[in-house]
Amino acid sequence: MIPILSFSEIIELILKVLIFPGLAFPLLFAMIVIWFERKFLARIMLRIGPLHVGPLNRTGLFQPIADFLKLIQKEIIVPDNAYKILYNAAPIIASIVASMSVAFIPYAPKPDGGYWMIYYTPWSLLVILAIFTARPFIMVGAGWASNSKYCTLGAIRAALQLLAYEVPIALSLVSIVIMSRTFDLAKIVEAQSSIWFIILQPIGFIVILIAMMAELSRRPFDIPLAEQEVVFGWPTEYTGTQFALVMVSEYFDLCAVTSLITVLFLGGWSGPAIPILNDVSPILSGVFWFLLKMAILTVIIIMGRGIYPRLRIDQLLDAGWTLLIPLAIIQIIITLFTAQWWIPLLGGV
Amino acid sequence: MLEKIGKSLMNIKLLRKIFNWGRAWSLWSVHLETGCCGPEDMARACARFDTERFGTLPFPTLRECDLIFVTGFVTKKMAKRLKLAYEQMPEPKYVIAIGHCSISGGLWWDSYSVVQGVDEILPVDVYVPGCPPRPEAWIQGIRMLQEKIAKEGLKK
Amino acid sequence: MTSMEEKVVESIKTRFPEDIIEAKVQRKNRVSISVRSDKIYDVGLFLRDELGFNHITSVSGVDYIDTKEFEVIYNVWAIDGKVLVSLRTKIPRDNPTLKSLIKVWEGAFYHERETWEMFGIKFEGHPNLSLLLLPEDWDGPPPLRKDFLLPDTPQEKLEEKIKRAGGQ
Amino acid sequence: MSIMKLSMGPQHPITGHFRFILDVDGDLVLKLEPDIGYTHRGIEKLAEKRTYLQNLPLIERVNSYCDSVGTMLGYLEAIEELMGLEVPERAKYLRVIAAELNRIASHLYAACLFSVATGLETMLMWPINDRELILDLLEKLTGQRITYTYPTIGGVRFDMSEGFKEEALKRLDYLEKRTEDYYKMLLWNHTFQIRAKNVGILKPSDAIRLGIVGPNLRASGVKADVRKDEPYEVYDRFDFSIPTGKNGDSYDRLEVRFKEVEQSINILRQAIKDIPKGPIKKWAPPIVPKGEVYTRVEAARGEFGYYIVADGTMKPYRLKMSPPSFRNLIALPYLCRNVPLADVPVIYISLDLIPMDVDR
Repeated sequence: MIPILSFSEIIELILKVLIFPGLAFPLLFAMIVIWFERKFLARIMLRIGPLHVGPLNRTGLFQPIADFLKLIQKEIIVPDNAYKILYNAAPIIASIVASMSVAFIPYAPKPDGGYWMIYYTPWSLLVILAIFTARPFIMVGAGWASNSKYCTLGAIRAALQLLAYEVPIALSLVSIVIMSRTFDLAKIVEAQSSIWFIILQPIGFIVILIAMMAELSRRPFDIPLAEQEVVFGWPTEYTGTQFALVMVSEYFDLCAVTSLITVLFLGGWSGPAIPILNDVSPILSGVFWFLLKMAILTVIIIMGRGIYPRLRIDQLLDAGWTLLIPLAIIQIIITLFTAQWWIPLLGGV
Repeated sequence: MLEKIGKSLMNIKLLRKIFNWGRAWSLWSVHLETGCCGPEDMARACARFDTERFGTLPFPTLRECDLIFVTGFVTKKMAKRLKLAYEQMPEPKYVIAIGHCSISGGLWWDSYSVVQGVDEILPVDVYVPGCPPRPEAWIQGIRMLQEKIAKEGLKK
Repeated sequence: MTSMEEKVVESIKTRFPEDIIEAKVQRKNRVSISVRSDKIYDVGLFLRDELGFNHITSVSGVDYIDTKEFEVIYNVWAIDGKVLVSLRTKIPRDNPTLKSLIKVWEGAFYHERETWEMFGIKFEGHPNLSLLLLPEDWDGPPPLRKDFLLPDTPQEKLEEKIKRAGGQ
Repeated sequence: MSIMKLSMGPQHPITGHFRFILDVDGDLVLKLEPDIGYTHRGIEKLAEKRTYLQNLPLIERVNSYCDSVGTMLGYLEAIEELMGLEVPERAKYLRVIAAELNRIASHLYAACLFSVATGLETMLMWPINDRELILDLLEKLTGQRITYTYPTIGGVRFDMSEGFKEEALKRLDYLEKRTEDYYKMLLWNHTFQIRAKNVGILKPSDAIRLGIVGPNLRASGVKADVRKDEPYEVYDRFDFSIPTGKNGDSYDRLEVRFKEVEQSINILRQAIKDIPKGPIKKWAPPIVPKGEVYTRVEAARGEFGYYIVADGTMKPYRLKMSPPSFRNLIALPYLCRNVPLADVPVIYISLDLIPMDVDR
């Protein structure tokens, strides 16, 4: 049965789906992050980065737009030996899947109860975990379907990498769930209204940050995309628009991951109310804090590319199984013993 | 069908200009070094000269590249690979010939294994002379190519 | 006290009195030994094992077209003795074969392959004599032979080039 | 078990002008077969057609890449030995200054390539930025950025300009300080260490057996440097040491290069201090007397050998080059057996092979 929505609810839904956190937000996020990444890394590397592109003089702010315009003009080449259906579908699926996880993340509480999110479900944490797990399969599928040696190698590496980060992520989520006693992301945020989980579970935060960087294939864990070894990994053969979709999907993923870590460890929207924003709508204030935390996490994740060399796949697997998993288990044990003191202090639930 | 729509859209002058702008300012270059100008290729992409300012970024895979720098002489053995790499790049694509050797054979005019000028195998858009040309000259070559692209498909 | 160079010349002369055509000290740190081509392997082994010439420096050929001979020169450096020996041998130009010395100096692998490619000198016992530097469809004579001539004028005149490109 | 033939290059982000044919099993490289010759121009043949003086720019382009002076010195040494020509003192010092500056530039280039191979792009940019400073100095001295044709038969072409000494000393001071940053950023970076240490170990006995030269040989612990063994130019007047490595792995090969940069700075300071006044060039006849000569010099990548047969005309009868990269090439297939695919770029770059140099 479809519930009948009032006019204001329809407006709200359109806003959510198309503007924030729906379609426009991840795209804008991707664009800004691409620009910021190039500029920021260039500054680390004693370069200037994009400079002359775009009307805003000497910022190069329009560089991603120029890249995007160029990519959609390019000829689309499908390799002769490729398994065409999967090859053509993979970028689309990747971007859809990547943007899907944003729908389950609460960005701010509404003043009249409920949360500013596209789809509310009490199992949102599990859903997002499931979505994240789908991504390596697309990578493997696309790499296999390209039927190119470098793509296949990249796909194999992506599959291997999955083994390194998936378990630590799941384990460190366990301690969050123990503490907050719910799978509902909104409830998890509310539990942190007095103390953020990053203070209670610093080890868990580090584990999940590292594991998520591996999931995103950011340096030092960009092993499936290692350009010096496997050219560009699984998307090597993609051209033009398809490649644009692949790239954008990566940044969608970055958006989802930073949102998730913000929700889990950094207290989501919690923060002192900003008077000017609060006057317009209390939602904006929450969103502001949320975005600020996301930005900080994004900078941390991007910085990896400037200061670390890439690890080898066996080193990553070693680190995953001998370092991250024990650390996550230690965090679980600590949480189990200390939860009785902390839980009464937590808000919500 | 889609192609037709695309072509008719491209006839609109404003759209054409916008798309040309996008192409001109995002020339990703292939990592294929053919001759001695290789280190200057690195110098122009790296810290001091940094062609990323103009949107020219060295890119690992040639499937997304638009620009191929023929860095110096092309041997007969390399010529086949160069042509193959050029053919693998998706349209639209551009070639800049760097250095005397790639323009006319240069110092190797009587060599048994050097192609006398890269224009025998690839259509060259911009020639940058020098042995090797300074990174500033590379940048000028890129700028000239950008001007050329900006005029593409537009009546004078 | 005899210097290292003289010691090398002396010992090689006493060890192979028959096969050494000439052995002399060229200057400080340089010794030149020319041997008969069928004994080069033994001399090489002796140089390596007894005199400590362990570091292969280069293998090169010279085409003496007037006397119809190739000269093959192994330049070997002794890291401890600090002497470079040029072990040279002459082989007929119409049947250029020589026993490969890669069993003596393993580093000569690519050098010998290059010499084969550039002069057509066959090294017996070399595992992989295939084209190294030349294009894979090379069908001319080995390029460093003196009878392989390079063009004296540019290979294509500029006017022809412009004409072919359709210009004026 | 299935073995995949993987062709790496020449269009590949790391291989430069080479092509490697790899036998890959999963992520493990069983065998590597280098396919070279993509930059073969036949310099040895062309040199027979040109006069000794015309050969200078030709020879330089064997490794105009980054070490042009070091490449040319061997050729000039050979000709001058045949002629019995004594080069003026000042020219010798200027040659040493140019060669050492070039060595620094070349080693910085090697360091930045190394960091690219491990994926650390920041350390690609930093050394190359400082390399520009050295290139500026060389430009001030010689008038070009990377192809100088600076030394010529009988001396050098230009004298150092005014203010060069002060500028050079200032930049060397800066570079010395800057090296500390490199150590922090690259050599002491834990992630870098686990990538580079114990990768591609070359034992001293193997290194000598295979004929490895230059920093690669010294990284294996063999103290061999032409500058000490048979000093050419004025290297016997300087006080410097030969850095050697312990394990002979990729990390040591890089570390030795960094230490050599320090030694080069050391030599440069002494050379700039001691340089005598006088002429910079001596007239040399165009005809070289009949004879044969083999000379060795220490170029940045290792020992560069020239074998010249002169027949008493203006052109060499035979000119054989034995460039360091060609001699180091054999280490690549030797080290790349049963290594992970990710180690292949590290080993390849750590050997600092320059395709121009290999192919000629």
